[in-house]
Amino acid sequence: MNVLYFAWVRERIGVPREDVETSAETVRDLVAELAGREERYALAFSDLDALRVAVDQELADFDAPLVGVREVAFFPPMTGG
Amino acid sequence: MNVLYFAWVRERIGVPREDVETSAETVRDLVAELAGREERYALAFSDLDALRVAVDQELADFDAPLVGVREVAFFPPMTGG
Amino acid sequence: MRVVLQEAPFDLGAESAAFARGGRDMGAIVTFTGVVRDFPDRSLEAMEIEHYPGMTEAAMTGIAQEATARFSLGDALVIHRYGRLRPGEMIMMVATAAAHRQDAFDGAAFLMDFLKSRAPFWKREITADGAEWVAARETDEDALARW
Amino acid sequence: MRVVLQEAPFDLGAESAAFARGGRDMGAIVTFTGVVRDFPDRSLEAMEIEHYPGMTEAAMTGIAQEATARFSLGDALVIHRYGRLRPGEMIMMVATAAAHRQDAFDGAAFLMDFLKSRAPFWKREITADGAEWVAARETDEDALARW
Repeated sequence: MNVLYFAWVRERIGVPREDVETSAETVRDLVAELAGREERYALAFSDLDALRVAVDQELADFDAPLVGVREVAFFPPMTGG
Repeated sequence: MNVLYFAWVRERIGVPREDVETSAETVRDLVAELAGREERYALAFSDLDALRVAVDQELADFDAPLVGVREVAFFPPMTGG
Repeated sequence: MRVVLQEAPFDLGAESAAFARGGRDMGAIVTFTGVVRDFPDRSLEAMEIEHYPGMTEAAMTGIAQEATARFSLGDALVIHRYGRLRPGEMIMMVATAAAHRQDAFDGAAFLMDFLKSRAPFWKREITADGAEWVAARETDEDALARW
Repeated sequence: MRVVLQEAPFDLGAESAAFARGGRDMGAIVTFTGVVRDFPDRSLEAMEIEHYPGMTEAAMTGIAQEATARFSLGDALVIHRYGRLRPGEMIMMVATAAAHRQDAFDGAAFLMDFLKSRAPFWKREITADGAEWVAARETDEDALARW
């Protein structure tokens, strides 16, 4: 699964994207898996209220299922306009 | 006193402006005076709810005093923009 | 602040660009442009706009000053035409610049609501069947109450 | 409807004029332009805008389609830039055309509210003291609730 990071999430984790082998069933499971990897991930995912997630390029919530999903992205609240 | 008419008020009365000798104390008195003149004035002033008035180029109401006033204008509700 | 009353057409592109250049410390710019609609279901030949020389300029200026003060506008522009306009021609425009988008939007909407009902313009539509004065709508008067 | 995502500057004047030419049966045109503010009290060197290629275009298009349907817009334009912008540069613009002014205003405000909080852009301010991500404001999220 392709996992993308944007803005300060990208900066904390240190890469803009990576391929992740996972059997996580939901976004929340994936977050737990990643946060368990290394300190930089734990730091990036320490406050889920400060994060937003997109599943296959659609905004989703952390309970979204990951069955058949190819791309998950994590980022802070958007600041367009 | 300079009296001006705009839009359909001008069309009904037939002139865009005229000099009126009057001792009317308020706009309402002036209207009564004018309406008593001729049918075309009576017609133009038959429904005051459909009219607006400006006294010396400021929107006013029909009870506005005319002491020292140089110019009174009658017209329908404005349709700018 | 700039207030313009003229018979001639104006150039929306040039006016917008010039207005935007003026306010670099402002984050938000809103413009509104009013166009003579070309209704498909009737043949409008022209729209004639009558106004009250002297009072019109004063009313436009007063409305622009009020909007500038109420919405902390960094700049405001009001252009309004009079005379005979054909379908598709631009009647008027306003532009507002503010630090934040809500003020820029509110300032422009305020300008429009007051220009509509408090500036001495009267529109008349000329069709093949004759001429008819455009009636003020109650909703236009009601719109003032929200400010 | 036209949705543009680009790094290059855009020409507000030319875009506004072209947009207005397109909708002669519409009576009301509103534009909003966002500008990188040049704050007097601190030396902003640049604003960097990051985005999510692929999702950004889809989100912009979805928001524009939603606005067009909800406010019966005759036309809508959304231009948003990314990359490094200097103070005073234009970040983005929207334009709406509608038969009546309220729809044109509401359509533009709706586009702005959703582009602000639902299109995947992130702004970072570069000053002499370093770089800082612009935080989303709660009021921006609250603004969505009114629609």
